[in-house]
Amino acid sequence: MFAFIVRRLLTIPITILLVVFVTFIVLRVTGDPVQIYLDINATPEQTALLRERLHLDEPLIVQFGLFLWDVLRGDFGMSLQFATPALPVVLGRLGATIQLVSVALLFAFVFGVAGGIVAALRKDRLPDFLLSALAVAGQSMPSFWLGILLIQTFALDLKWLPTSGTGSWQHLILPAVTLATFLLPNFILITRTTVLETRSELFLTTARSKGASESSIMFRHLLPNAINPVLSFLGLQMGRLVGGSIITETIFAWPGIGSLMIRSIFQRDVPVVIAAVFIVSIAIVLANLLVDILQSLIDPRMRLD
Amino acid sequence: MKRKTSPRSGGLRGVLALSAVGLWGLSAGLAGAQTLNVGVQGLPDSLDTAVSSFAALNMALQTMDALVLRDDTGKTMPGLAESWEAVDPLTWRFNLRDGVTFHDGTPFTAEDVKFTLDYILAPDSVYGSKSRIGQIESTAVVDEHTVEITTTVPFPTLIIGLSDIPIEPKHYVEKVGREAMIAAPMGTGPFVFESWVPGDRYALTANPDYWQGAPKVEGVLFRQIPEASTRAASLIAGENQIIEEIPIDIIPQIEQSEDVSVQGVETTVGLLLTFDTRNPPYDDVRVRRALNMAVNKPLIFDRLLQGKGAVLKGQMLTSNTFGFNPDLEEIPQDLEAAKALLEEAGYADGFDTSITTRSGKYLSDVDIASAVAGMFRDVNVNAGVNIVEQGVFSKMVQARDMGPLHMVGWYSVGDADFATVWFTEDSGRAYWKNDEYEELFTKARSTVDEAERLAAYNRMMEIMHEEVPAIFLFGLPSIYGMSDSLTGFEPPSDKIMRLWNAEIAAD
Amino acid sequence: MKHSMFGKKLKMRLGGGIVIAVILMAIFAPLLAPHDPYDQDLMSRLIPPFWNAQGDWTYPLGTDNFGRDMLSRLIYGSRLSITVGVAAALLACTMGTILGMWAGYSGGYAETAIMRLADAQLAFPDILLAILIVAAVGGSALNLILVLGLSGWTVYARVMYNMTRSIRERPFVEAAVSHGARSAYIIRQHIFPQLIPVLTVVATLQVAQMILQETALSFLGLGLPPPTATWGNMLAEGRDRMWAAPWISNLSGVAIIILVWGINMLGNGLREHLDPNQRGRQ
Amino acid sequence: MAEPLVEIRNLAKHFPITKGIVRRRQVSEIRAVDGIDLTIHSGETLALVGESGCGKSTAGRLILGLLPPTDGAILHQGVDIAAMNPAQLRQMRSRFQMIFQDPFGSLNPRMTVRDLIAEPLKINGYGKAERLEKADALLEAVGLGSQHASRYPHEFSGGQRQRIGIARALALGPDLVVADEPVSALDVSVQAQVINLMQDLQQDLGLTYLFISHDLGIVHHIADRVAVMYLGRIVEVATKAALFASPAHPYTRALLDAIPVSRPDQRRPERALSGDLPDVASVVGGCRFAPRCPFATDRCRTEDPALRDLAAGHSVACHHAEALRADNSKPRI
Amino acid sequence: MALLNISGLTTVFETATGPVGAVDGASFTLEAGEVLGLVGESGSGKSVSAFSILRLINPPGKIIGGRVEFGGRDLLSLAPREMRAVRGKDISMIFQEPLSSLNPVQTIGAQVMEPLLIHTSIGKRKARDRALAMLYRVGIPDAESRFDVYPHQLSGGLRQRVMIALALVCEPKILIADEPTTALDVTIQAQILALLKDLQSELGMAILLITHDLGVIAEVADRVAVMYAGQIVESAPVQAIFDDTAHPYAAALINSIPDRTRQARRLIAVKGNIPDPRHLPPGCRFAPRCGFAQPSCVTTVQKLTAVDPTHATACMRVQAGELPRPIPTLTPELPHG
Repeated sequence: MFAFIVRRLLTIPITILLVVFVTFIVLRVTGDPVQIYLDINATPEQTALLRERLHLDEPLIVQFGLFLWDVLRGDFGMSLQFATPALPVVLGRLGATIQLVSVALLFAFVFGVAGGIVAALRKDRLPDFLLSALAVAGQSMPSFWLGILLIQTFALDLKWLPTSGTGSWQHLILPAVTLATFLLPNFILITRTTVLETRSELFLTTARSKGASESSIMFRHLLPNAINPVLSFLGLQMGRLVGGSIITETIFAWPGIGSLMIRSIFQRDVPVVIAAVFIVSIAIVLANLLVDILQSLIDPRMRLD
Repeated sequence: MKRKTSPRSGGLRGVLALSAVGLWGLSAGLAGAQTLNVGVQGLPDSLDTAVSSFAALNMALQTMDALVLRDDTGKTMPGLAESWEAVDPLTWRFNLRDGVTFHDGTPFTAEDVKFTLDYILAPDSVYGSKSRIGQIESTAVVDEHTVEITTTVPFPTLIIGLSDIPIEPKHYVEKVGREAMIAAPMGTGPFVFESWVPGDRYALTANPDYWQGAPKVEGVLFRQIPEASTRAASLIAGENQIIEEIPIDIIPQIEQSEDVSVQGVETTVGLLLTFDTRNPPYDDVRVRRALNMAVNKPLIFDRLLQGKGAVLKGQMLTSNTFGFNPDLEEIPQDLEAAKALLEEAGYADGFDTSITTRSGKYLSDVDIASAVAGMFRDVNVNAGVNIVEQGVFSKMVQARDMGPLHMVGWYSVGDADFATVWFTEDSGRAYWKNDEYEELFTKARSTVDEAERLAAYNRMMEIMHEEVPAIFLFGLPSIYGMSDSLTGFEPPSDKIMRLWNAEIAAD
Repeated sequence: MKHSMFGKKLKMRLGGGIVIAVILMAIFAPLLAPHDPYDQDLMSRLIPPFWNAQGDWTYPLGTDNFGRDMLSRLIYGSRLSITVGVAAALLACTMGTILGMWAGYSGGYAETAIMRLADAQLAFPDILLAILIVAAVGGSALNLILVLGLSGWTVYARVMYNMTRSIRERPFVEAAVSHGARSAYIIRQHIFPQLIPVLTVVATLQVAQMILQETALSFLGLGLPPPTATWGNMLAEGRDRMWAAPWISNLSGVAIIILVWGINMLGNGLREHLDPNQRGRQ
Repeated sequence: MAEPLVEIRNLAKHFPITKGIVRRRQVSEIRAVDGIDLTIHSGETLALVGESGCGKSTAGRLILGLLPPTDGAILHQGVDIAAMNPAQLRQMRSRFQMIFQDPFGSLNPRMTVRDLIAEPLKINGYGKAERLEKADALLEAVGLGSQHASRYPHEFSGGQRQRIGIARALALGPDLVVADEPVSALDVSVQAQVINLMQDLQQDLGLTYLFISHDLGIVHHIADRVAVMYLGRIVEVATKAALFASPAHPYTRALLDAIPVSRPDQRRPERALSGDLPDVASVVGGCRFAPRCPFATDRCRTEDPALRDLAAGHSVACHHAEALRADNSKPRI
Repeated sequence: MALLNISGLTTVFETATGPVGAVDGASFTLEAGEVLGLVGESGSGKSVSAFSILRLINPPGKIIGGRVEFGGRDLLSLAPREMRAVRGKDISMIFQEPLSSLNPVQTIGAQVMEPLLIHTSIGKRKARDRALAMLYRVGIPDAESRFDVYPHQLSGGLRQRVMIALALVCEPKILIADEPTTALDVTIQAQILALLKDLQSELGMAILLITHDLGVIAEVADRVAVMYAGQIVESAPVQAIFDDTAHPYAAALINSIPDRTRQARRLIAVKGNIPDPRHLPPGCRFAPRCGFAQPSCVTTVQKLTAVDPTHATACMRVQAGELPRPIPTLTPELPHG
């Protein structure tokens, strides 16, 4: 297991380098940060000066090399818009995103798995149909639209929750629900499928033949065997989750990495975008590693080597 | 029900909220009873005064003052400088206000002015607003409260340019370093910097010793809410007392809500659709004029801008800008004449074209571009709307190819010089070229004689009116939403919020 | 089956019915639409739908920001929404299937390279890739299809890779080898046909995903440019008018939900129909 | 004795076990087949028996060229297929065919029976008309009518599917047919049908069978000669009669003893061989059977016995074979 | 009074086209301390019968009739809670596939302890001791250190031993063994069968041994019931089944075993295939394959009837004395080219 973890960690730099390189090139090729950054009234001399300072006059590959040097120095270079090293800017936003994503994940996971179990146990009956329909409806709901509808309903009409921003646990509810709705349906559907599949396993009959109660069968025997595909899916969805958080954070003025990233892309603030992509990629890779480790703990057959 | 506080501060919820806040370390959420909450579209990404954007300047001028201030209509007035005079065409003398102190109690002196200007004007400086005062040659401290500024050429826009330069405390910057200054800015302004969470909030407390008098609120909390509908919701829900940048179609939502209202003010931003006059068909002035005539500007103004702002009077300058030519009229819609002109130019069957625009850069920008494109169809011109993202637009600017027609809003901050420069060859931005225009521009820029300058700008407007290098659309409004409990705040024409007089009425 | 109230048949019928209805609507849009979807009339902008007191039967579902007929735009909008969704899913499917089969069948360096690439892309938020590419090359329908296709291939690659690897070990493949079959023949004759059911299901479900992705891109201003109507950009256009003209967002949102719901129903029904145990299990 | 159709010399197949953090290096290997010599004569049925994991299936696949051997030579009528490239090997394939254990898994569920049987012909470039004609003839030959030709595998019972598999194996007119546990997945009442069919076909077509099985009862019925494998090695080869009557290897004896009696009155006292089949990777020096062998001596634990001739046509890999064979009165293990 | 008395057991599977019978009125008894072999080919209903006894039939399967009397109660009418108290305590079961019948994510120790924790109130410590003792008893070498390993880490033979330990840890009166050795190699099969015999004599339990392998039956069973297409066609003491066979199917089954003592070029095969449970012949279900069938066999429903005090057959021709016992060997000609 240790070797597995080390090997997986060793592949991260390759992955990240690939991701960083692509991001860098696309950003540089598709926009001129100087034009965006400088005042509309900036003189050509000013423009030239800044361009030189940012090494924008060098060939792309040299720029990338210089950039990598900044990365190696540990700060990803100076952000244009923030006029500070890029990495701390991104790290400063990390907490908010982790809060949002983890609460949303927890919400989606708990309710999704519970819903999936209920749907599987009542397969082809009304609860299954309702849950499946709800799940599919949730899947079909564009999340920004849902976000706006939630604000209108719960903040403006009912006045139960604040519209946006941060500050208290109430502020977290609407964005977390919006983001969770993004994942919840899939958790329901996948849990339903794996529970149905696992339900026909012979070892459950063994447990029943021992005289185990149905609840013990569900929680001691069935779930530990059914949960791994759900976890696999979770790992695969981390990227989409970050994508979803971009929109959710924008709608709810949540000061996380998602909203920072989209804004920095539009500003062609390459250091910040790449620092963000870097952090996000590492988070995703680590989350997947965590999922693998978790799976191997749950299921000893998934030996990690 | 009127709310002046953060909405959920009472009872159990308050306790929960407080504990949650403590837990989450985002304590600025529950400010004091008299804190003014402001929802802005975007907070500046950096507090560095070198970053020039409305958002950055808006924040900077809350904690700092400039030598010259502007009022809500854009007129200059004395700031840290009590008065000024032109000693000769190249020399200005500023008499500084006495008894002004920085937030740490240190007196403000001429040294601070020289320090600030020298920093900006240093050859390697990329200070954002450098061009505003670029023609300054040197700054000299005459005495503790007098500063003399020498310019390389006669520099008529110096005063207005200085109004965008917040004065920094020399002793503080030298002591803590520029980075610390950027992290925790300090000045002589009405509010004292308290905290800043990038992308989220910017918190200020009142400066009781402010030279214009202590603010009437205990503090200001700016919150960044990029999504317009969310911003509007926060106003209606009573979380904010002021919100900026309200899209037109959200206005009804606010107007229908109780205790809040909308106010728009005309800015100095003139929205144009600029032709690429280098290539056919727009190298032909008849085509340009015809397309100008194809657009029913009052209709768009009425419908898509809800009558907020103004229709440009056949020129690029807004009526509140020095240099505006009152004799010119807007070019009216005349489809017959337009078709005739197109036929004359050989485009009776029309042609395909496209309008390049960014989305969300200007109020209703895409809507206006789409509406214009729709109207072109009436004269058989088939126009697509090419929405490009900010970064791509920047690349197009650099390559000097923004498509046959592109939408841009030029702002003048009240003086024609800042706007007209973009149609000169030196700007690197113009496609259209006119020798007389160039001459007049240079002339107006190098004299401090107001009448002479006005005449030159008026003539330049006439030339543009004839040559139509662009379709002159609208003087854009800036639309604010405000709580009815708020007094002492007027929507500013230059997006700089002046809040030291703002007051929130008690219930 | 008596004990099954809501089985796969109902799902497939319901889902399939919706999908077919929308496709027919897209095909016969010119016959169905009462107005030109691009014809703007600023004088009659933001007229509410007929059920509202201010409604006007000339525009049964109201008008949008430019006074264009919502009903006609919804009808026409289905064309691009479906085209983009289907074409992107097809592109992703073709790419992912070829790469996944290649990796799974040949193993070795191809396997390492392809699956590493898929892993790398996994660590890279899909929408970010889309943003970067649309920002770079602009938002035409073709580009949008390219973007969504390029970001969606990994799903197929993974599933096809795992399936190919397991099918490759099945005895009938060994049988074909023992008869002297070449790799190309085995892939064509024995492996690919086995993948088709799963492929159908994944592709169906991905069409729905793609339609939603297009909506998300429109929200970020990276969708198809106006005046083109897609349900996604109509929904995005309506978001600043949720109060003044909620029907713009709501109608297009409901249209998306119905279509995506139908596609998902169809896909889930197909999945249960084709094989309850066939899933891209790791 | 007839011509040798296939001669196998020192055939080995090792599967590597790799470990390592960055560069996977081979730490050990599974010696699935570890240096076997075997001759298959034309027209005979040679049974390869042993328990699961002994390497008998791997050996079968090596002989068919379905797996590349690690070492050794496989001479089909004097031509070494182990040295061939894939293209050359494809040319050879029609001469040796396989019948699979799993009659369902080895038939592509999406193909009709006619297509399945015609597939080898298609691959080898026969024309369509000829293919169909031959396929129908083969169907008849295995006892299925042409009315079955357009059905799919799932419409058939296990025994019928195995007939389809046999027909397909015969389509190219092979000399050698390797049958890998062809009846172990079938019901007993159907097993007999398939075995009978195989025997009839062998007689009619002059086939040579390599019959891989764990079921000594069936092997006793069908085989001419028997080779016993244990952990990648052949431990004993003999004619059926010799092997069943006087097994010379203790493992062979254990295997024979483990077969359940066929009548309750033949029940015997305790006679189970103790211990499990050891992990193939853990084999170290000495006789591989020694850890389970009741007769093992120190020599067995250190010296690996080679396969040697005990009598004409009877080879064994045991140091004590003579003693064991002579001592038939000794109580069984 | 038999320990377990099964009468008229009928189990069906609901399908899209209606219920399909799997077990059709099976009746048999299990006496204390005996090994009853239930033998039949795949699909004969022998496993379904076994699962039905413990009511372990999963939907869409359903027991629709019959009685399973144990200790004076009908197990089929017990409340779920009462039924659970029987399972694992009075009646245990082991299965064909030791790998899939063990929970892959639990240690074998935990799985062997579980019945004790369910059915007794001894603490975890004592349960562990007893589970460990049981693991040693079923012949798991070094069970102490293997207590916390997972099923996949054991060989097939050891897994089946774990399964046996788990089933017997509460010392039940009845063990139902469903094809316990089918998935194992012959040498291991012999070990497991020997172990079961040992444990039986030690614990005095009765075993219902389900198998398709007449060799296993010959090796360990005391009595035998032969099933075909959901019905019991013959039941008798083991010796009588082989020597005094009273049903053509049982005879065919016995004859199809390759016998080392007989040397024939052709095996004796049964023609045709096991019938599709959806399209069963109306009368004797074996009639279409039977070498002795008369036209009336195909249409007449046949009942299992005693022909001796200990011997019953469902063949009406045997009942009528029309066929000799044992049934002679017939060699039906197979279609073949």
